[in-house]
Amino acid sequence: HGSQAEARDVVVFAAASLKNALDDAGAAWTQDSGKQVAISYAASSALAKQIDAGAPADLFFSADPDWMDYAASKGLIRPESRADLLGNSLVLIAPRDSAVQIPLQPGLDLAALLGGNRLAMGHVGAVPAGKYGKAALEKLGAWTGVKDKLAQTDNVRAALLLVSRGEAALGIVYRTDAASDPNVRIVAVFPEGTHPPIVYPVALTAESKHPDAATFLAFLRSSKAKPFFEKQGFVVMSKAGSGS
Amino acid sequence: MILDVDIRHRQGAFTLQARFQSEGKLTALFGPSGSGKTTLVNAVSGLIRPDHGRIVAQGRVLLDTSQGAFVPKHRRRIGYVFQEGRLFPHLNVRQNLLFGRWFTPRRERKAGFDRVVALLGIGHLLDRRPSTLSGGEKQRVAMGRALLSDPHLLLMDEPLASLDEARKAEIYPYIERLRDEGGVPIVLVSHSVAEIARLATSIVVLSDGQVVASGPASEILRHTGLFRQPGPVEAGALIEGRVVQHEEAFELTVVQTRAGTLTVPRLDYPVGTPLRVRLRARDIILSVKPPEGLSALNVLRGQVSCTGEAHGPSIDVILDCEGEALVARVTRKSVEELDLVPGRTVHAIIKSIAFDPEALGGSGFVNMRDMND
Amino acid sequence: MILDVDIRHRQGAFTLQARFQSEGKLTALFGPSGSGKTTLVNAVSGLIRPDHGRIVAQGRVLLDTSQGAFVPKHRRRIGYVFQEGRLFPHLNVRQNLLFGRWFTPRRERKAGFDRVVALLGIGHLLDRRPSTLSGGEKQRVAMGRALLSDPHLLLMDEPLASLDEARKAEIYPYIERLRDEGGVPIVLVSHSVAEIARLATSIVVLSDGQVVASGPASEILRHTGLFRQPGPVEAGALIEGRVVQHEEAFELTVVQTRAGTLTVPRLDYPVGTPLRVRLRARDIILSVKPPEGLSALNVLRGQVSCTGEAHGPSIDVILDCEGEALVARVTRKSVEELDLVPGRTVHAIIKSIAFDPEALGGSGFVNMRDMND
Amino acid sequence: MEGLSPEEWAAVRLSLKVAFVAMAASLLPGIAIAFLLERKRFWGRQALDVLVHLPLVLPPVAVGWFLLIGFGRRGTIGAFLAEQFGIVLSFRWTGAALACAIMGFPLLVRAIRLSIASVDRRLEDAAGTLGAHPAWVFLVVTLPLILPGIIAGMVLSFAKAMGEFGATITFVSNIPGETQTIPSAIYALTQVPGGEGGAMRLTLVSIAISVAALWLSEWLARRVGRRVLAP
Amino acid sequence: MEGLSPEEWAAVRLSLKVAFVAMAASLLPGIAIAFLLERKRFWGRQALDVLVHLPLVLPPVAVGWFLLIGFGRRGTIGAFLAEQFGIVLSFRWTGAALACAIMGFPLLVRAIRLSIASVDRRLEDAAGTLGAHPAWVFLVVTLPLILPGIIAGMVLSFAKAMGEFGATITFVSNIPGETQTIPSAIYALTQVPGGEGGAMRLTLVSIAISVAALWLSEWLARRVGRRVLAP
Ligand SMILES: Nc1ncnc2c1ncn2[C@@H]1O[C@H](COP(=O)(O)OP(=O)(O)OP(=O)(O)O)[C@@H](O)[C@H]1O
Ligand SMILES: Nc1ncnc2c1ncn2[C@@H]1O[C@H](COP(=O)(O)OP(=O)(O)OP(=O)(O)O)[C@@H](O)[C@H]1O
Ligand SMILES: [Mg+2]
Ligand SMILES: [Mg+2]
Repeated sequence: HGSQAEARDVVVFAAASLKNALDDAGAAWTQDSGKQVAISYAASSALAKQIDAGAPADLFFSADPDWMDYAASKGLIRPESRADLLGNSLVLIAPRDSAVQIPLQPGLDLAALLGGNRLAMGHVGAVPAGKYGKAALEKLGAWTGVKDKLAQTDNVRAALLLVSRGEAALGIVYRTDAASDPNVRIVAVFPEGTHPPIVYPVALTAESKHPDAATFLAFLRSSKAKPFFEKQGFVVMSKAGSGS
Repeated sequence: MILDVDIRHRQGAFTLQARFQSEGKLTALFGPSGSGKTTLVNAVSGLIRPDHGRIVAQGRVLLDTSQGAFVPKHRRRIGYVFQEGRLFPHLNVRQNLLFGRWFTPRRERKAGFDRVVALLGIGHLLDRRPSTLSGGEKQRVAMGRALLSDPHLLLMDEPLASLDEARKAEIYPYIERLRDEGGVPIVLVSHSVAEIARLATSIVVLSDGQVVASGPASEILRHTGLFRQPGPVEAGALIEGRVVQHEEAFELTVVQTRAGTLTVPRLDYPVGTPLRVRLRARDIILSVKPPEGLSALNVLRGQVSCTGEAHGPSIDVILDCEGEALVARVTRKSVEELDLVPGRTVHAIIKSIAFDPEALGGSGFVNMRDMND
Repeated sequence: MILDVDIRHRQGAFTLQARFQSEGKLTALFGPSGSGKTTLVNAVSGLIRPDHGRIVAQGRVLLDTSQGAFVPKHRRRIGYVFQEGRLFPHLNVRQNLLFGRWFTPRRERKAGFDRVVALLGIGHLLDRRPSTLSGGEKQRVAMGRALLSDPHLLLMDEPLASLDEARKAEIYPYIERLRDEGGVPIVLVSHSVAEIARLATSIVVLSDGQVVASGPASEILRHTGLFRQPGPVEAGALIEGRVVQHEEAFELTVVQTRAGTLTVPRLDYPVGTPLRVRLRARDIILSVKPPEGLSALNVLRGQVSCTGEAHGPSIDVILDCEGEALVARVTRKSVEELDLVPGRTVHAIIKSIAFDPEALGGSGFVNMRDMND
Repeated sequence: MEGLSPEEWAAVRLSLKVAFVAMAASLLPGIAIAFLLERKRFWGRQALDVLVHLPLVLPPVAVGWFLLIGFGRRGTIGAFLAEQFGIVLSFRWTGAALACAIMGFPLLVRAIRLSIASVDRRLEDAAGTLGAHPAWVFLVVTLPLILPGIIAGMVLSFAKAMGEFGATITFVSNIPGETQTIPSAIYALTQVPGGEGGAMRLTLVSIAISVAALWLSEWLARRVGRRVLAP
Repeated sequence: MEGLSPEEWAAVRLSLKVAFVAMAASLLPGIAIAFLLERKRFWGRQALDVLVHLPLVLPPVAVGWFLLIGFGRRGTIGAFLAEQFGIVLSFRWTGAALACAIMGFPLLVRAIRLSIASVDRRLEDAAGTLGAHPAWVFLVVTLPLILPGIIAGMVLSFAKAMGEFGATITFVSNIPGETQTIPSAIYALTQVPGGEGGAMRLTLVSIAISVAALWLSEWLARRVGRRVLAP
């Protein structure tokens, strides 16, 4: 029956951080249309490579434009269907009981503030949030000071956990994650200009033959889906509807 | 030729260099601990592959290193009762016993399960695991297992060492029957001269990896020096006889031999049955006069033919009793006092009691004769 | 009291119910295969914990289920020679031998390593692994290992079964010395009556888990019916003697016993040494007249005191020779023909050769006497 | 605590199926390779030994990656299997089973090897003298005697399959109902706020399953051990 | 192929250190627990058995998560260790070693258990009658006899530690020179488009190390096996 489901369902390969929002959106779509959607959540990098290896995905929803670019460069997606659907912002967090006040401005001496402690963030080369965080710290001139005081994790949720558990004194995560964890406090929000725009691009895969894939994509881009994303703290890009 | 062995094999510092032929239906391997008996039997069974040499059993070449011939153990059809049992711990006694049967062609299955089980007295153990058996019980099951695989040759490495005498007494006749009727030649490792004397038709004496003597049992056993031991001297003459009469009242049997008439404890053989009788050298008293009023029922008349080598205080006197050679072991003092020089007529006195079941074998002689043809 | 056992233990369908006391310095456990000998020895050594009962060894309570007392095996100081060797495969022979020594307080280390090694003939094996030893070699190493742990009590479960006679002959005197001088009481499991007769001072006969007889060896051995066996009947009288003279020319020794003078093969004991002499019932020929011209050197005069039960064709005639009880096994036919009724004077004829080393024990009698005090 | 969602139940069922199939499918090759490695000396033995251990030595993601390259729709072996036998592994539960089987393989093989090494070869010799061909000896003597090792290997393989994540998600992704095993579902749940409850529930289910599996294996091992090991 | 970068060399050195320490540190507890589980019947035995197997059954990330909660700076055990003994595990290579040790523990314990089960108890009895206290019996008889299992367990533990990723990165993150082991480095490399070359180099180093470790263990096992196993 599994393969039948696969034949019937629209298969979405989505970044794991989208789970709550997409699950809700998918359920709503199912209710609307009576059609099923199966969503495989994993790291964007893994998903991109799997699509490259012939995965039966209809939709690719990445947390990272780089991996969407990768897919595009290999001709794995239909470029005309690509849209930057969601946005997010990056925040500096500390454990709830921490009293630190850190204004995020150029010349920031984060290293001194950390002292012997560590700054938790996604892997700066591998995890999108890590890449954005590194860019922001560079922009603020704090990178060289803290680069030896990082605790890099394989996903941003692990970085959140490190701060939440008080292992790391500070952390850089998405606002969507920070908002949900009562054990952390948002110290500051990274100004938009400090890092490339945080966008979640979505596209139909080149090999998708599912008749309903485009419908689901349209649904995601419609206002009907908007509340589900916003509920999780994502910014639904205003231009989303008009994307190519 | 039943067994023709000529092998050389090194094992650490020990070298087995064995060369012998045996035509006996039961070849006894005799020798002190560490002399290479097990190694030799292992070579015959195919468990070890000797460095050099040739083994032929019943005309079948099992090993010939010069031609690179080596029959693997599972194709030799050689039953092996190991010195240490080696029962399969995951099978119960019944399954152990029947193990070999799975691999025996149906029409070659001759050994009767019930008969073997009854003989070995293991009927009450059939559903038990080997780990719950006593030492002797294990050994009996191991014997049964080998017997029930209907081998073409049976190797037994001290199978009876851990059994009590009563049990042995029950098993001996069975081995004899196997030897005589079953047509299964046997190689028996034993360090009991009594056992060998009772059962063997051929004997191979090993010492330090070398064969020091081999030949028909009747010949080898006469060399009492090969079998020095602290217990009663077991060696002596093996002579041939025939049941002529039973004295039921006294539970005695009269056996006619060339050397004379012998009265022995009642035997379960019908009149006319050929027998082998062992006359232990130690059991014979010599008298220069015809004895009288003695409790000993057997007196054989003969002439001293020669005296053997002295063993400390004692010496073997070989008698000629109507052409049959008897050996009597007496003190040198007696030889001197009674002047037992060659040619002298003497009377060999033997108690009937001396003919215990071990001294009275089944019709082994039939084979001995065949063998010498 | 050296050993006081009263236990009950169930093992599957088998129940051991043993109750005996032994004051002997060497207690032999005798019984057919599966009669519970190993189980009994296991209980004494602490390897199994009997369901019920009490074991006291040399005054020390090792087990008393009524009081919940149980001395664990490593605190019993009981050396155990196992029926199946049980050498440590990861240690070489030397390390196996010295194993027990690690756990023996330094001042209690008495057994000399070199002496034990020489006695057991395992000097050339010291650097070998147990897996490369022959069956008998393993057993000898196992004996050495137990001896070198300087035990306060030595249990030996058929230690000599896999040894050749020559090797046994070397080991017997050592066991005797251990028994007599070493002050180490021994419990020996054996199904060789000859062995028991030579070594034991007390005997416990087991059958089917029950003690059917127990007591001093001299007494138990007279009951030849307990030791029925197919080989030469080994039972008989044990009498006490003393070396009085050596006849060097004939390599003979004259021993004075209450029953009369006996000429036996040369013994290595000085004149005056007390001895135990075994007169096997089967070796005695009775004569109603004083015999003449016989090669047998020993003639003891006595009176028939009674006849025992018949065993098939034979019957035991008990003689009284100057107060010493002798047993002669003769045929019923002879009893009738010679009219061997009580009171009749007879001459017991015994060959010197019959007194093989097994029949002439060391000074076991010293202990026997101690024991009976 | 709430019950599991249908999707989570699907993951549980799938994990059981995958773990069972992975264990069962690797059993025979595991026994064969353990036997080869422990008993035979052949050219390439060392290489085989290394190969068997690789899934342990390499990070699971790397194993998944190699699987994707080799057994994916576009991989050499994958394409061959798909064409010749119609067996598709990538992004199917069968692929998850393959990934789990491979990850558990070194554990299975090691356990069996240990048991094979401790078999008393003299018993095999004895079986030979009773007429049993080496293949039969293996079947009726060696195999029963190494059952404890086989059981241990099966437990390890099954447990590993229950917990395997990196190689599975890399090779077959995380498609609900098809390739989403318990660990993948746990992963997805931990990647979003509020998923901890679900993750914990699934963890408990995993533990419960492993308790049952262990209990079963202990019971089997006791039964078998009593037969195989002298007291 | 180019050489490794200094950072990659650091990862290799660290992985070796972590794997070795993880293996060495889990050895004694592994032997003790294997002995308990195999030989003793006690209250909670079943629970201990499950606990030992958990790292296998749970996804590595979950194990890392539990470690963080238990052994982190704010974790009950972690705080205790830090206060009483000054042992800090979080973000230290020691923490990586702990994670690897725990992940490899079920493998180590199982291998040793198998060997313990196959020890001939009669030899232990014999040692007892020779005056050896049970503790000595264990040391001078049981322990030498189970060496094959110990070696196998050590190999498995070491190999697992070389490949462990999920629990390690979750517990102690990925700090170059401190907690970045080979798998972490490989992970990082595979997550960047074009990082496959570096990942492959590190993979080959990993394989080379495991070849050496296997070779060493086989050599040891042969030496030991010859002593312990009857021919
Ligand atoms: N674990 C067990 N379960 C059931 N029965 C057992 C067990 N162990 C021994 N037995 C039985 O107990 C009886 C006595 O065994 P034991 O080993 O004491 O005999 P033994 O007198 O030493 O015999 P042997 O001379 O053959 O060694 C045997 O019949 C044996 O089958
Ligand atoms: N693997 C081996 N390496 C070195 N020497 C060995 C090996 N196996 C056996 N031997 C030696 O070979 C000799 C012969 O051994 P074998 O087992 O054939 O003796 P045996 O005559 O059967 O003795 P026993 O009556 O004690 O069983 C012994 O001295 C033994 O120590
Ligand atoms: Mg032998
Ligand atoms: Mg016994």
